[in-house]
Amino acid sequence: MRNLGPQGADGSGDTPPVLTLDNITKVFPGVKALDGVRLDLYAGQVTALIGENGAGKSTVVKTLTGIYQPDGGQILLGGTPVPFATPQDAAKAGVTAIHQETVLFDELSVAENVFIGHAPKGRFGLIDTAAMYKKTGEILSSIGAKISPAVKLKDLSIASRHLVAIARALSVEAQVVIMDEPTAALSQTEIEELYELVDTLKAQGKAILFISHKFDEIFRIADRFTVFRDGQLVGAGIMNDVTEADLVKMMVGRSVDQLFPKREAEIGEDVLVVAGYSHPTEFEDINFTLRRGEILGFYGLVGAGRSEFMQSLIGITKPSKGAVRVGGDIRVIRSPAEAIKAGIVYVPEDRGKQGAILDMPIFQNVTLPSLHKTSNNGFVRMAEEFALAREYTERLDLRAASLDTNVGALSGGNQQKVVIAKWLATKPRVIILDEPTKGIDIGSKAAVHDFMSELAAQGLSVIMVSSEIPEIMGMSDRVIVMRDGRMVAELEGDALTPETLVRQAVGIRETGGDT
Amino acid sequence: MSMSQTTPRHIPDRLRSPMQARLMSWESLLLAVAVGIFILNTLASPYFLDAWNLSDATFNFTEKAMIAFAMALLIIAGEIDLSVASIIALASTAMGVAMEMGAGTPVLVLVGLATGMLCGAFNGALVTKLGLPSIVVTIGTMSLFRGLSYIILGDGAFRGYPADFAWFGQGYVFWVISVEFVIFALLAVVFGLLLHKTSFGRTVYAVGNNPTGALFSGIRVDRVKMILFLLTGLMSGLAAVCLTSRLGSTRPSIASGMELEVVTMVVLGGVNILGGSGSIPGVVIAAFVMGLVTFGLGLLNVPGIVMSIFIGLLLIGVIALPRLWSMWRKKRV
Amino acid sequence: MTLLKSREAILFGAIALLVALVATRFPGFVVPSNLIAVFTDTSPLMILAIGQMVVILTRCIDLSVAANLALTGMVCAMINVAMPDLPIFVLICFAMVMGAALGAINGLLVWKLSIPPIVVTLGTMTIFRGVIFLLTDGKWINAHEMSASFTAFPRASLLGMPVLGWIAILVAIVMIVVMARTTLGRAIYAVGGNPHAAVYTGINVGRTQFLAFTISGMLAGLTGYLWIARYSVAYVDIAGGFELDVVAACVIGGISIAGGAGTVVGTLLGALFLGVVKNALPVVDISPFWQLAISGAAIIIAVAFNAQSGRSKGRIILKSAEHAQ
Amino acid sequence: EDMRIALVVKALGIGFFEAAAKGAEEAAEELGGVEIIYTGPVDTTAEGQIEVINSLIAQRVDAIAISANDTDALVPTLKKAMQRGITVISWDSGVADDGRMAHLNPSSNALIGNMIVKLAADHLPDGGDVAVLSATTTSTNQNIWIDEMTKVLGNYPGINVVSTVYGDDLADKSYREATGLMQSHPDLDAIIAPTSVGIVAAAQAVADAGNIGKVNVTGLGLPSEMAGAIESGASKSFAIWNPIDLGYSATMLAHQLATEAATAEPGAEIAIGRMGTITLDDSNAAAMADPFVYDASNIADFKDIF
Ligand SMILES: Nc1ncnc2c1ncn2[C@@H]1O[C@H](COP(=O)(O)OP(=O)(O)OP(=O)(O)O)[C@@H](O)[C@H]1O
Ligand SMILES: Nc1ncnc2c1ncn2[C@@H]1O[C@H](COP(=O)(O)OP(=O)(O)OP(=O)(O)O)[C@@H](O)[C@H]1O
Ligand SMILES: [Mg+2]
Ligand SMILES: [Mg+2]
Repeated sequence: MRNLGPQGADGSGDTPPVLTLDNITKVFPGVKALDGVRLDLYAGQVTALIGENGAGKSTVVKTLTGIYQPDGGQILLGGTPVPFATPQDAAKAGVTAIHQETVLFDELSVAENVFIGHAPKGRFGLIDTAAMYKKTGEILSSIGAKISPAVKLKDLSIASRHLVAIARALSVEAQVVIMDEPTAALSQTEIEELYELVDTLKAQGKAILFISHKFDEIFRIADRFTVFRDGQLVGAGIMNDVTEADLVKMMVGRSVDQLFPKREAEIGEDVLVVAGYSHPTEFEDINFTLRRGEILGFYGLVGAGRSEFMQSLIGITKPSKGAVRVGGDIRVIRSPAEAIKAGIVYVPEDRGKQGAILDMPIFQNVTLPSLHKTSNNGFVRMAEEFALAREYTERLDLRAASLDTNVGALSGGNQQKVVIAKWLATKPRVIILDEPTKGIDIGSKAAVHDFMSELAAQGLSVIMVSSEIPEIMGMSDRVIVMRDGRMVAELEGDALTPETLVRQAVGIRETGGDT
Repeated sequence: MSMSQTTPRHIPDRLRSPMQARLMSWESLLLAVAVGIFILNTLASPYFLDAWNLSDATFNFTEKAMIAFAMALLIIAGEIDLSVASIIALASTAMGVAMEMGAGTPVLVLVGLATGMLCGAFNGALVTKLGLPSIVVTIGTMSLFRGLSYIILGDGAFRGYPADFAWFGQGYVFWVISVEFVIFALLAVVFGLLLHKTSFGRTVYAVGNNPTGALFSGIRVDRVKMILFLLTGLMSGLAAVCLTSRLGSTRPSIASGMELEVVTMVVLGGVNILGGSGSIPGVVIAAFVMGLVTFGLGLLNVPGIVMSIFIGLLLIGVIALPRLWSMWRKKRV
Repeated sequence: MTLLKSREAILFGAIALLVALVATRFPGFVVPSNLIAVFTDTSPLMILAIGQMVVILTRCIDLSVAANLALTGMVCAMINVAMPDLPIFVLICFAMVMGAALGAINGLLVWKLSIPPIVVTLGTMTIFRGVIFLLTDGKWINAHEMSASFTAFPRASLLGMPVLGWIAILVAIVMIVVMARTTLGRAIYAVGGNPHAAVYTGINVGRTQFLAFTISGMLAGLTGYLWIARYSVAYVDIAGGFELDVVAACVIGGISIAGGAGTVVGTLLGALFLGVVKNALPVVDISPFWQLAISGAAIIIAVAFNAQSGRSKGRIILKSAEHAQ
Repeated sequence: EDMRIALVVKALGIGFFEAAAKGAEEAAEELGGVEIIYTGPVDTTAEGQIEVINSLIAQRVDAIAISANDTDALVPTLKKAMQRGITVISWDSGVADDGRMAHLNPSSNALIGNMIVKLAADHLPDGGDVAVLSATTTSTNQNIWIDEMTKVLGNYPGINVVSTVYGDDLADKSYREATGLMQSHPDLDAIIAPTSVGIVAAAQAVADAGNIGKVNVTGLGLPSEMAGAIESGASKSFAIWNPIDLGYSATMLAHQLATEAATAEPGAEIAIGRMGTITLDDSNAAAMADPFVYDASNIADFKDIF
């Protein structure tokens, strides 16, 4: 592997970097998110930050914007160390960011969202609302967004929200602009507008940090790259010097097939049939059949509505139309309790909110959906609880100090294992895994994948929602692609290629679509 | 690379024994406070250590504590009911109406409990079916329930309850042990078991800690909340029976302001007002603490409002002191 | 936006309807002088409700407002007894500062020790009242002990309306500007709407809540003087239980108890609604015993209505659904 | 050891009761060897008084003299006190017969009922509309006086009671109710408020509405609190018995019964020091003295006393 080294300035060492992260370390309980990394940003250049999920990219962004304080190392602005104690310090120093999560305010208008914290002031130090609305309108039209500045944020779709977040970052007079996966939820035309915008910013001499998982995009706009793996710097340099294969190698550090230990499973009879599922605002007309022993992938951009559909399948929200057949019976599932009875369980994507009860101990989390099994006449039996919890957590090789530890104290990967253990303990027929490896380390990822295949081999039917193409490609027998709440393709065998997946997900037609 | 080939490690059940955990808990802090107050009272007044006096003192908290037990569960589950005192008023009024129509003691008790349950059901339905925040709903029903009582009773009063009805609030089971105290003690055990030993109790904690997570785990969150509102209503009905029996009469202003004392008792007992944690032993000790403080100061003829300063300081202090302490220690390190 | 506007319009309509209903039974209710009297009578509630709104917007609650009012009012009265010649203007400034200081105690406990607001204010509510008792030994201060200028100020008529009413209008205007046109106002909405995101935008959540409590305290202090002067009597129990009316006014006015949503105008209308009910019952021939039940029912109906109209139908993912908005 | 007599009032801090406490102290001094415990709840609730009584029972006081917030609700607790050997009397606002040994009315209820309407009628030679502003709906003595007043209304032709409202002994509510009365009865000539909180609030409301001279506020009030209203003319006159005398008499009565110098039984004649002798009626109740009328001519002499 070619390691270009931290200085990585070969060829352009003449201009010093505007901003440098020097030997930064950031530790979370159980995870070293950043381990002595270095990152340089240059005026008028786009630096791409690349790395797998959980590599530490967003942590860098939060450190740079004063949300996190590093545990070691320093940030240098124009050569001098600057402590970014608060987000305002960072903003004052001219650093602005589009965060990966949309951090906006539902009840406020678009313009208020864009200018919160730095609204233009008029007489008496009061906010100049007229100027605020006007400027917002200008910024929005400069990125080609057709959104009224006066509309409340809660009435916007996820894509529109992303555009508002971009507008917000641009509303600040900044010399450093950070974009954390800005295109993840945008349509092709919006992405093109964004590229043009990046070019304009470059021309204005701003230093840009661009985080993305899409290689075509990186090669299209980046001048430099920095690669992280598991919180460490593994390479940095100039885009022209590398190929896609080099970057992948740096990112993953091992050959990809080890990560996806898909075993051959015998595909059996139909277990779950979904027909005509619809919802007024979230999804429309979903139809598919899931068979025994099968892993069915659901691919789409973030915000495509996959999670919403899965949640209505287990009775969290009510579909307006449609029916399910489980194991031969047509059922109406009105609540997760009924879904569990029907043998359908869901491992949600939002672990902290939906998956685990963070302030409760591991064993109580595991037994929560199966309390009736470990209790007698309504009284819980602790010994049986511990036994059940031990059986499943040890099978998943959970790392924890004791079963009495609160789930909140575990690392992300181990939390995910607790959640999966909880659902396996109910002995389901169908298990739905929504972004099962989101934000978990590479080792746990492999374990989760391995376990998934084993489940399928044992005759369980698996639905896996994922936004990662390698995971989808490596694990699924069949893939359904969703876009804007609709099912747009069902791919299998030779038709299942990364290119088709992306095309279907962003909505480009087979021929001549990519402008 | 694949991890599942390695032999799984053993995970111990617990690191600290349950005994150890208990020693470090809020309950022991509160118990120490209670013992301290007991000693201070003994020193301050020669009348304190007297069986009959202590027995009388229990009336300062028994009715409130009955409601506090149910309220503790409700608050642990992330909801609150501020209408409990008004439920007492309405239930007592309903009993009065039944009495006027010639009902005997068993029917009166049933009417009181049933009215309480109905009120609880009304609160619960508004919260779970319409998805309204319970604090707002119960501020509304607080006026509504007592208002209904005013409409029925106006400036009148119900008096002349049957003689045997007096047993609940004025009777003694054995020597100085009053009927109310026995009911209180039984309920403490029942609620303790319900919260700490049953699967229902477990779901209460889950709902309070993370309602979304609980819902996704197949818990019928709304049903749990509904049951808790019913239970709180029922306990308010029971408190109405005891209080009406103790006063021997009903006025619409009965038990006014009691809701805040009940909430104070629950919070002082270590129940997190934001839901998710708390225990029944804690509430039991808090009931004694409040009873001892008010009775002890009463013996010194300290006005009630000065007592409430003590309670207010206790409420904030017991929560603030551990936090100040840990902040101070962090600064020193 | 349009939805919110219409919510306030509906509340306004409800008040108008109520007034009209009262007028059918008692025409004297709608003569301008009486409407002004009703408005003036509701002024303390409006001022307090605006303060409470600010606190609720930041996801907190202040149960100590009435106790703060009583304590500050009592201290004002005591100062007046001791120094009858102290100008009223100075006294008003003192009342606001003292109220703000009491509010700041709440705010500090919430900010620095992260004690839940409801616990903090439940505690300070009883403490403040207790302090009045300790200060006065429970004694009342009566009209004849207060100076003439002290009691005259809130009732002095200006353009046909007592000063008390004008103060409520002034407070409302100032707070409308603060909420809509200052950084603090935006921060208050942001903190309640999405505390997590507020941190990202560089807003100090705890500090904002502290300021909200201080504002609420300041308005409670101001109301303290006005109240004592208007009713010309001060004692421990003054405005007892009024905190619940204040919260109710906010709730009827559409302030979301979960924080982040609601307007000053809504709050004013909510207070006015309760004020009209309170003032109308004595003049129409409804038994006073109905008053409590009616205001309880009003709160429940208003909340249910607000929740129904504010409910989102879920995330908007389908393109057709976004355009349907 | 001293004899301890507890003077339990409706709520602490009310001027009327503070004055009564002064009278009690005066009696104690006169008797010698008597300690007065002046106590009461903070707000006027029966539950509050019960807690207070419980702690008095615990202290084994010798006598309790109470002005009750509720006729009936206190009975069980007071019965308990009597069972434990404590002398219980009520004064000012009574409790039901079996909750006390004797009751001392400040004056005869009939007299008071007559007095409050007479005060209004004296200034309305041609008759007119009057309204009553009472305390809470549950206040025993106010309800009795209003009843008595209704009985004698026939003696005052032309006086027309148009409404009875309740200010709950809260300043703001009483004020609002008084304002409401003036609006709904534009021809109102007088407001009768047989409560010291209500009368002050009503006078204030009349003054604020600019109705001085048109609406006369009268009823029962304290000179110290009503001095301003007399001065402004919002009230032409009002009445009250002397609360100092009342506290004095209650203490004397309690002392007589507790020392068994007298027994509480119908027809008993009991000496109460400087106030003379009272005679218990069929229900063991007695009246102290006639109410006294205050107006512009004499208010200055009393406003600093109570
Ligand atoms: N607040 C936190 N508390 C604990 N652990 C955290 C926290 N934030 C991040 N981590 C952990 O730090 C590591 C790096 O996370 P980070 O969000 O920076 O990854 P990323 O590279 O942005 O991934 P992705 O591509 O999924 O966005 C992960 O293991 C994550 O679980
Ligand atoms: N329409 C929407 N309104 C508000 N927030 C949204 C919306 N859609 C998505 N989000 C937010 O965007 C983030 C990512 O969305 P999420 O992954 O849940 O989308 P999804 O609809 O489940 O799509 P998918 O699962 O197909 O990626 C989350 O933080 C979510 O809260
Ligand atoms: Mg990230
Ligand atoms: Mg999703």
